[in-house]
Amino acid sequence: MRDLSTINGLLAVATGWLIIGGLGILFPRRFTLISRVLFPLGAVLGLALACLALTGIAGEVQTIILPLGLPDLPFHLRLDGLSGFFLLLLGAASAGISTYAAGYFRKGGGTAPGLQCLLYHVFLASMAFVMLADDGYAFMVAWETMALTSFFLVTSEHRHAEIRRAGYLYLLVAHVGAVGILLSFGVMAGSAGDYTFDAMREFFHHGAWPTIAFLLAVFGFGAKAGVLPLHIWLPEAHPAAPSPVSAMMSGVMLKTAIYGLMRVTFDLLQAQLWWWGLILLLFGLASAIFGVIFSAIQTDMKRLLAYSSIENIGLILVGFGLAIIFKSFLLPHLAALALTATLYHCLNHAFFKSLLFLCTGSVLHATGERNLGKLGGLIHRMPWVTWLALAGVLASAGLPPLNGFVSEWLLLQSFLFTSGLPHGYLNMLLPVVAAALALIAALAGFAMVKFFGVVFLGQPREEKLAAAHDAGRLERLGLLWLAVGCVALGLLPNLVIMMLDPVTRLLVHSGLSAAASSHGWWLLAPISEDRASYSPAIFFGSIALFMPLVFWLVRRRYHGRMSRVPAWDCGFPLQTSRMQDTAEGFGQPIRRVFSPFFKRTREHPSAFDTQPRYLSIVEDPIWYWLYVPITRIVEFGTRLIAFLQEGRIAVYLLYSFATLIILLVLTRG
Amino acid sequence: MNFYALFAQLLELIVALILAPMLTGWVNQCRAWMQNRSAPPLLQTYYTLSKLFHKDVLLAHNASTLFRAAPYIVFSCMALASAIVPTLSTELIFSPAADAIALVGLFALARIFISLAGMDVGTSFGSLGSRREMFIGFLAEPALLMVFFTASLISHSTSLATIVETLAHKEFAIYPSLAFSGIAFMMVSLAENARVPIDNPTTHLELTMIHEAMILEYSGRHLALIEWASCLKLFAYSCLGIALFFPFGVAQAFDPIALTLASAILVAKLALGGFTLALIETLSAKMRVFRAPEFLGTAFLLAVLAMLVHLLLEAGR
Amino acid sequence: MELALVLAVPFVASLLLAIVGHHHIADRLNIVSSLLTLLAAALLTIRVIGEGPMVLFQEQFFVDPLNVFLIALTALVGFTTSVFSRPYMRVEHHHGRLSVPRLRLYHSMFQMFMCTMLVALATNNLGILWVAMEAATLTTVLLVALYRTPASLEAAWKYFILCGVGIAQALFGTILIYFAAERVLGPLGGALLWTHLDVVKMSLEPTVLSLAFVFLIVGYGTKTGLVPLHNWLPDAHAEGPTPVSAVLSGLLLNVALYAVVRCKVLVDGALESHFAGNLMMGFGLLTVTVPAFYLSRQKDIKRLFGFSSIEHMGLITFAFGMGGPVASFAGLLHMTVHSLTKSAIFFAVGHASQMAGTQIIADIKGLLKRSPTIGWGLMLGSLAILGMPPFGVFTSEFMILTTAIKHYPWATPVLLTSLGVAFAAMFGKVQAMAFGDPTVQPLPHNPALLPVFVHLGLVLMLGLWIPPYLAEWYRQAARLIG
Amino acid sequence: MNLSILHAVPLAGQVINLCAAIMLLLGFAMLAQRRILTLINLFMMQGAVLAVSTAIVALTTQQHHLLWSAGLTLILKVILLPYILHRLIRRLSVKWDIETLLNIPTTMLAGIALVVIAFNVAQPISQLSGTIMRATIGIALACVLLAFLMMITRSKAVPQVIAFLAMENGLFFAATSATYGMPMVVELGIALDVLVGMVIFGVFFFQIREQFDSLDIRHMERFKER
Repeated sequence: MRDLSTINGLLAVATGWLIIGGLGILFPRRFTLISRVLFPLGAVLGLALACLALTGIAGEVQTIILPLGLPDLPFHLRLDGLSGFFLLLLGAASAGISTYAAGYFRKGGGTAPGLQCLLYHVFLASMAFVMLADDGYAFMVAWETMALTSFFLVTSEHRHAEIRRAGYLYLLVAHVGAVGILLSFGVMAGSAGDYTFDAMREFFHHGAWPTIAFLLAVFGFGAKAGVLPLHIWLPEAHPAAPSPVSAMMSGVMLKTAIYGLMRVTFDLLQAQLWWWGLILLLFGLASAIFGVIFSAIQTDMKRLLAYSSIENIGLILVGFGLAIIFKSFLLPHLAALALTATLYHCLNHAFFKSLLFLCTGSVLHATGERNLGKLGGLIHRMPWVTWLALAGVLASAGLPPLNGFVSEWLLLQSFLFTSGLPHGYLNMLLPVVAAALALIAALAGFAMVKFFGVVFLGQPREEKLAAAHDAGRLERLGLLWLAVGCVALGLLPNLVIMMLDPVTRLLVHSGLSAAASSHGWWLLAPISEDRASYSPAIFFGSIALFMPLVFWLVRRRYHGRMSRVPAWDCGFPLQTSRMQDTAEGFGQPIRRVFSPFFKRTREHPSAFDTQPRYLSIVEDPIWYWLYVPITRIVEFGTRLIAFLQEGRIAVYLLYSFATLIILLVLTRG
Repeated sequence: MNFYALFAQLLELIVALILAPMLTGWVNQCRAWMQNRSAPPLLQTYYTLSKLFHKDVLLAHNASTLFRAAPYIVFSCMALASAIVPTLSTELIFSPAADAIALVGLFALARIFISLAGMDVGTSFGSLGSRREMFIGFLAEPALLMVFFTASLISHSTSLATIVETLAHKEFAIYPSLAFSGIAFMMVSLAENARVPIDNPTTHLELTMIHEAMILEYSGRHLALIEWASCLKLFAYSCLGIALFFPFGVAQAFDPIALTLASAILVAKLALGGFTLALIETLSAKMRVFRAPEFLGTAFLLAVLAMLVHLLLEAGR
Repeated sequence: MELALVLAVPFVASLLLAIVGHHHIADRLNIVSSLLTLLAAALLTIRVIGEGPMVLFQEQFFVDPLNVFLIALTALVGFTTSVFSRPYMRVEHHHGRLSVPRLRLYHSMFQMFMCTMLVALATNNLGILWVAMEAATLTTVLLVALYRTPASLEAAWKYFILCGVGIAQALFGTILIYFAAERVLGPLGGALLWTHLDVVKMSLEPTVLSLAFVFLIVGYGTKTGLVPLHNWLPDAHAEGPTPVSAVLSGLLLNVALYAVVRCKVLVDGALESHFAGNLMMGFGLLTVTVPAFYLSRQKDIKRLFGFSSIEHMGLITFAFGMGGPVASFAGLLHMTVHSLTKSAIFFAVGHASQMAGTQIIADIKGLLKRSPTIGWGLMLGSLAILGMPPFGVFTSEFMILTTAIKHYPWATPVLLTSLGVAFAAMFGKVQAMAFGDPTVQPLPHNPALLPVFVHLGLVLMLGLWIPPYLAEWYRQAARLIG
Repeated sequence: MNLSILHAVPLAGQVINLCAAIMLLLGFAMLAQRRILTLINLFMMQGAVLAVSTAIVALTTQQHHLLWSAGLTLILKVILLPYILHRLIRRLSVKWDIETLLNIPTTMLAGIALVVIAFNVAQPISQLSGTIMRATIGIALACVLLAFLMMITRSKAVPQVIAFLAMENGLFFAATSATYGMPMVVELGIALDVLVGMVIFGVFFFQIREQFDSLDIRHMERFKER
């Protein structure tokens, strides 16, 4: 009798979410019940899920078969290290987000709170099932349920046309991606036609089939993750959704795509080719650069974060691709390093991006504004949100000693060991990629300074901002959980790496636990202390020591006198809030330096305009290069085919007649 | 050994804190000489700092806690940075705590806080300065990282101590890649330390200032800390340059004589470095802000080129 | 006995309604008789499951797992449609679009249509099958033309002519089968009885049967809506009363396809090649692809879903064309879920267009706001029909696609492209109707939304869990199809 | 058809072959005919030939239910339907079918091609035939296809319906002559359907005229995708 307690527990949590959702829809207008009981309960379940998953990562593989699904293909569920890790991510992030959501959803608004509750919890449960699924059908059902519920969550304010458009685009891309995934499963099941993952693992593929399966999976999961040419839905959908949902989508849902791709690449396909890794690497790099550049020029705070998500997914893919390259060149230890960086970054991104999205939610609630150009100075009104957001901003910008830095550090480390690869071009290429990563990290800092500075610092740009209020208690608790997560993940990297060890062992047959455990908890040295080491504890500790010391010394030696005066500003007397940099102004250097990336529409006033107007719209060129032509082609197809249905009965009869004659002649011949 | 490391570390930190303003003073002095001006005293920076520390702080009405905390954070970061860079010895307590990448991260942390502080009061110059600072930063940071990467590829390590040891104490070898990265490093340092041709630390001319625009609202002890942090930054960068490209003379093991010698050599190198900086500043003119990408892009390309050169020519070593 | 009830109840009800159809209880009578039919069908089903296939009434009728499943489905959808049509027709009457005599015609013809459907399903005689199909055409022509507007007349005329001509081809095919069978079975051997033909199908003349199948597939295929024989279908769906659209999509197309499948079994037996299957796959692929491109051009909501029905018929035809246990299972499942989903959609669409006072998509907005149940019914129904899990349509599409990947990989890109285009086109339109600020008005009578959600609930269940006895039943039927 | 086969066929068979030939001829005649009244008369003649041939088959093969069939055909297609059609024409006062969508010679050429195809298609079936005559099924098919062609080329409702009925004639001919007739139930059903269909057609004519002021089906091209 094998131990199935963990997976049963996980299943119970997922079912619990479904039940909570059901209760929500049973009492659609009972606001207090939903916000004070159901959502917090969901958060507790999330925590339970995280704890169970944590035990599941290192534990034995557990499988069960549910009596649901197709008659020949019941739902197979399986818990191993990989799914355990991503479930941990889901549980940990959702605990914070659900707590926040309990305080976030207000009366009124678009969709009834009960319905929100149902959709939200089904969304959570479907993500859990995605990670547990062990056959193609269960996976697809969970996957599409996830897409569907998140679509409805995105469109909960469906009265706005742009939100409808965003939802449409999102579901369409998700659906097209799902088709790719399904095809990939189909290729992997091959002639055996058995869609359990076990059968796919066993099935031997010939020739190009594994590559086709892999490429289809990249397409399918890439659409969900927002990889470069398929990213267009992401900056539309994330801003459209209510903030907890944006947080969930960006923090967790994008990771399900990474999970799926890892499952396919490392688990279901037996062998990997090195250039698969290169493909992922290049796509990831393109997404990261593109994402970060666009993130830096956005004027809508949620769009800014959405593009930043594209960037982070790109970074994750870069690490993933590197892991594939190392593994295919039989360098398992380096593969483990790259993969650890990747997984670590997944976890980090879940925390800091959820945190930031939730902060934008609070800002949105307090001010009703998403446009950066109408915010500012909120640090005085919303200190909690501001300081917690600062943690997220620093983590997102990849600054020590927070968590974002650790994973970027690991990633850069893994790039530094590429010179051992037996492939000339790769040797040359990979350091350049590392250089690009450095650029991306620096640009991310730029974008984050812009985000934080314009929203929270400076003077309020609108009158009404004076009425802004800080987040409520539950919201603060949710934010705090995520911020603490960012700090803890940053300060205790060795514990995280030890936790990731079973996962990398499962995927690339090597792990970093030996290196991580040999130096104690405070020093991170993945290869050896001589080669590279980083100790966030000392780092943070010394800054934390220096600061009060300096403060104390200055006070002690000199004085603490201070008086409030009007701002100096080089003596300029007529300061107004409109003289600060706007979001556009702050992004101007980026627009200028990276102008080939953008499609710009500009209108400059002439010298004689009595009412000068300035207009600058920056758009995604990929929309025009790729999607508009595709829609044109389809439109052309419909126009062509419409000629067939031309209304005349004689013509219709002629079709029947011709069909009959042709078939008769063919059959006879 | 631990005692030695602690001692060396403390010594290095104190030397940095004390010498940094003097380095700035030295640069200013040299520059004045070269420009045929009468030079300020070498210790002028100390006087300025002391005066600032004694003055009252005048805080804008809108300034927040972040604004007041930023000088301390920036100062701590720079102090830590100068403690990390192995100038006198490679046996330091902090050396395993942060490698080259973490050092870059540390600089970035300081930069972000100073930029945020610049935006905090909400004046036109403050946000202008922050924007430009971040702009210069995102161009300079990758170039700096690439410089480090070349060095780490040579020494198979990103740990600064190991890099310096490798470069200083192994048998003499000519690394052409280091020439490229040396130039790149110099360009990055000029940009990062708000020097001509990117910025001019002595000007308050509205349209051209970068660093000064950000700290326009600071006064009293806050300004003093920031100025001191700037000095520390210049000092740290200079030491970095010395450590990476002219590392000879760094003390390796516990040896008071070596340490003393190292200190002496360091002062000499710094003096030379400061003179060079003044020379460059005198010889070149300040660029328009949007020429900066070209300047720093060149630095970035040189750094990448250095890495490729290393991979091509020196791969066997 | 049960079968007699199944067939007699709608027939008698039809005659009765022809007499008392103007009375205000007519709509309830309609429901009651549909319910009785459903109950009888349920009894019949239970008996067939228990006792196996049976042959009745001098071998003219027979029931096996394949058709009893369709009989049960037909009776169910017939019942729910009658439930839906009560408030719908009351609103139509209220709006003055239908007079009392028209309502009488409607009720009577509705029951007659059900009767012809059930006869077509239950008969053992290919000739009677043809007669019943023709009778079904005639009744539905009257139903489509119910409003007597120019548009409805045009639609009905096209429907009549195209299906009449089509079905004439089917008769020729039937004659050819008879011609071939008579040589084996003799003039008195019941050469049109399917059970007899099934026994001797191996010795039927292959060339004749292959020609016969061409005629049959062109004939019954016209009624199924196979491209390029489909042109009547969108018009008829758009212009008839909505309950009629629901049964046309949900039942008539199925029954026509059932006829094709029955004939395919014979042809397969005789030919020992995949001729019939290939032909069906070809038609199926064409029928999946072409309507997908029409969808984006639609301005009329019912026409939109008419095209969607064509597409799904193509998919089912393709599935049966592939053959084999999984594909046939999937085809049957898809028939079920398509019937349930599409009729549910039409119920929702009916009320939606009544609320908006128009069938023009652009003028229907904000359903969710004004009437959440109708809005969600339409939304979820459309998502289900577009193959979103966890609804059952995805289940069958999954099985069809996986079989296609396994055996006919070249067909999968075509199928998937079409499904993708269809998704893009249809979902955009449905979303625009469900979401946004409302333009629609509340209805004067309470809509009957139970049918919508019962259907969608069943479809949802089939997506997550197919009850074992139902699965077994499908398997038996799939085995019959081969 | 070669002569030796003809000789082997008994008289009844020869008569049926003759009937078949006449059917085909009438089919062509209808295809070429512009006037509606003549069209109805031709249709009536075709019905009569069909009845005769059915009766002959019934007598020669001793299948008496075919006699019922023949009678039904006679009543329905020779008397009832032409009568209804005549009345309709008078009531609706449409006498001329001036335009065809395709000119007549072209239509004839197409018709000949169709006959070739029909014979070719029917050839394997004819070779199997154990009945008196072998060619009838091909001719029946040709009749069906010619009627089909006529439906396509006519732009008015009434000739279209006549063409439709002619197609039924061809089918009936195939059913009775080529296969000794279908079972009685089926034939009755078919006949009933034809009758009901005719009535509905009749109703439709009036409705269409009322709504469109014309029986020209080219008015009914509202539904299109262009």
